[in-house]
Amino acid sequence: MVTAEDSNGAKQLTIAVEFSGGLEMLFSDQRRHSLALPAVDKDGRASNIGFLIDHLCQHVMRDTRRELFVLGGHLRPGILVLINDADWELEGEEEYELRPGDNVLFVSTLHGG
Amino acid sequence: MVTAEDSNGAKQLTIAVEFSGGLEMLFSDQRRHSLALPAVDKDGRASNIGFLIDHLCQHVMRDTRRELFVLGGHLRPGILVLINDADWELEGEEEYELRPGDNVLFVSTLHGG
Amino acid sequence: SKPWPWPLQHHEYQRYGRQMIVPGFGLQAQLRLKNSRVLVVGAGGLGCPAAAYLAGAGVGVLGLVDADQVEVSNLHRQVAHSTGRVGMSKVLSAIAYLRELNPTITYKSHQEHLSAANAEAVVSQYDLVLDCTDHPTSRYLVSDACVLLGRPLVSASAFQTSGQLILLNSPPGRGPCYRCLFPRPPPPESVVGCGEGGVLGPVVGVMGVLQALQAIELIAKGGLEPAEGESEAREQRMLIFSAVADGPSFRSVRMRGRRKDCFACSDEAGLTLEHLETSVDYVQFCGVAKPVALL
Amino acid sequence: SKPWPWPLQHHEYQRYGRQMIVPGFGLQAQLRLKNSRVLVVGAGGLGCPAAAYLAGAGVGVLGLVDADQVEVSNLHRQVAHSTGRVGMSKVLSAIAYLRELNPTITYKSHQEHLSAANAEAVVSQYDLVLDCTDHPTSRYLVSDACVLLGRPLVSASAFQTSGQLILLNSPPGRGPCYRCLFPRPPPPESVVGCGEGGVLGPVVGVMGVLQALQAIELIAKGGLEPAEGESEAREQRMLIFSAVADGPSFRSVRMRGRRKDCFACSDEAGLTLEHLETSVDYVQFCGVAKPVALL
Ligand SMILES: [Zn+2]
Ligand SMILES: [Zn+2]
Repeated sequence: MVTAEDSNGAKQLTIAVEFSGGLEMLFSDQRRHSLALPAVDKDGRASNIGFLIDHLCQHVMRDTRRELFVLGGHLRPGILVLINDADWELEGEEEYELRPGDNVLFVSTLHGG
Repeated sequence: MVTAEDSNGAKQLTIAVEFSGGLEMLFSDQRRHSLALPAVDKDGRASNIGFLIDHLCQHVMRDTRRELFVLGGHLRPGILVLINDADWELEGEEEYELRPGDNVLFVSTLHGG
Repeated sequence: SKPWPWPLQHHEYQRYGRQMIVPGFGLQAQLRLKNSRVLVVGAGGLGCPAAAYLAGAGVGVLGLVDADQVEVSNLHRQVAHSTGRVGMSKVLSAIAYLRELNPTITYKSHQEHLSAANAEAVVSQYDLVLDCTDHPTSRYLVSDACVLLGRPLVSASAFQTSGQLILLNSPPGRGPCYRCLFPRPPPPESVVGCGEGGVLGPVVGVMGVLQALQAIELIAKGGLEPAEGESEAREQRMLIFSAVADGPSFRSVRMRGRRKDCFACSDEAGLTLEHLETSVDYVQFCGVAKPVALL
Repeated sequence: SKPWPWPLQHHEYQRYGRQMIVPGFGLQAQLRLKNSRVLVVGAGGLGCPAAAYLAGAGVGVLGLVDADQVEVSNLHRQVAHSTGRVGMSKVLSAIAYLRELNPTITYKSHQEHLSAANAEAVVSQYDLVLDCTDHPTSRYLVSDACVLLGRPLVSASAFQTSGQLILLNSPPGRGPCYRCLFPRPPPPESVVGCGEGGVLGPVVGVMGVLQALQAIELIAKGGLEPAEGESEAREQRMLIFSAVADGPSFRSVRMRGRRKDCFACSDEAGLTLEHLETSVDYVQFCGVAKPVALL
């Protein structure tokens, strides 16, 4: 549970982000990332999941195939988001405000059999 | 994480105790028990796992086959104790001092195949 | 001679004795299994182990649906088939294996793809369905058919080193359906099956065995019998599996319940059996991928 | 004609292609599997599914040890056997099934109980061992033999609705052995096998498939090759499985490492191959139960 400040003195929060079901290949084949995020966005609102998705696209994803993660400004269909092991639909989806120590898991739904 | 007092004003601590691998049948077929224990034993020492094992035998076990749980004053061979998902041998075994909210899992080692 | 006075035949006590003595199982669970009719949709990497353990446990009727033939490239994971049966219908190949394991139950073969046209005719013959298919189009179709016919659905999937398992529409009309969880299909470019993306045999194997376990437990505890009163759907959980470098990793996550405006299962749902048969185009709903499929 | 220029035969690319394309697997992992010799001790509820997925994945040599014959009461869970093979040696019955699944690898049958007298001769023919047995005496014996011969051991067990899985002696001489975790055997009165206490088929099935997965992953990542330098034992974890009423439950727990005074694997250990063969009485060590076995 970490809240810290970055070099400019802005408040940060540290969360764990995990990828599974094949999504890890968009993020340098790394399943687990520890991320320090600004605690508030540029408009001064608490950072939420929408902000995190944006941050992942801009600062973490190396793969150029962004459309496999976001489509039309939102997460693409077929990706589950689990906030501390609960479906994000139980937690407010993109509006959920991140707390230090949160675990956010992005899982591609699988169809193989 | 609960610390409370019983009706005599003695400090109590509440922990979760689980049984698995067949041991649950010694404890009314109930896998998960929430237990309120005295925070210190009768000699004023912090309650430890040894105390818990004693307490389970005296107050929780209904089955008369005590020898399937303790032998010669100690836990019988073939039972694993996991304190917050770690082998009790990593935590001090019987001497581990219980903290509120601890999870203690007793698992019978299995041999079937 | 006197009539046999016991509810199971002698050979059944012999065959199923080792599961009947498991605490909480017993004769009643065995009779429920015997009276159950279970449909396995897909006789591939999930369907093979799932069907093996369902047949072993003694369900009354076990049906398999699949239009494909056995290929050599299936055999690292599709363990009910055999090298000698390459080219044979997967359904018949699997049933050949299952009959050797347990010749005392009834098998039904459906050598066709489950489709909007035949879904009602096939699914209505069974009490419980396992989705062991490998494409979103069939996953939506199987779910819709189960919703419309009131059948619980044990759904699993696997890909590369990952797997997922969830119990849907259970009890029927109470638990969420596949569309409640995934109202919009994934873009076709993001859909890759085990044939193109690969899968480790025991990864899909574990998920198939867990499907059989979930089905057996649901049947054993009376989950197919009409519920008394308004039984609540249990907390909805999905099991997520990853075979990571340092060993197997399982995670049970909490999922949402039914969606009030679900196209398939909500009170205002537009979906009917007639509609399903005549006008739902699952291929169009899920789209068709451009040539290069990537994830 | 030119010599075949590829490291695997054409039919091997066909058969194993779907696992070779899994990211992180590839040709090197397939060649490692092909060069590996794996021993499955016990052709029962764990050994059947474990052997199926090992054979499917293409290990080079697959050995099975078991002295028992197939019985009808095995068939709800021992899915490599068949009703027509009741009475046949379990090892031969399982190999009959495995050969149909994958006739391109080498099978070795050992129709005998693993014993102190034959353990060295049998285990030394393999690189990796799976303990799929059903009694503490054999679990201590298999572990001791693996320690003395430097073989990693994938150990699993199941009973009623529970299962356990752990990787032992890996890398050899670094990870803990069975005696490190359980220096004293359970009192014989507390030991009940699946025959007497029962087990659900898919419960033991899941554990057997996970054993195959653990073995395949260890081989694929080069875990059988001599480690460079003093490679540390990874964090030791045991997977604990329960089939509880509301679905499958897995828990991964942290275990202790090697025991400094372990009778088998410590630097001062008294155990030698000669000692094992001539003077370790595993039955006496584990004791003999009084007639009523209870837990
Ligand atoms: Zn729905
Ligand atoms: Zn040791």
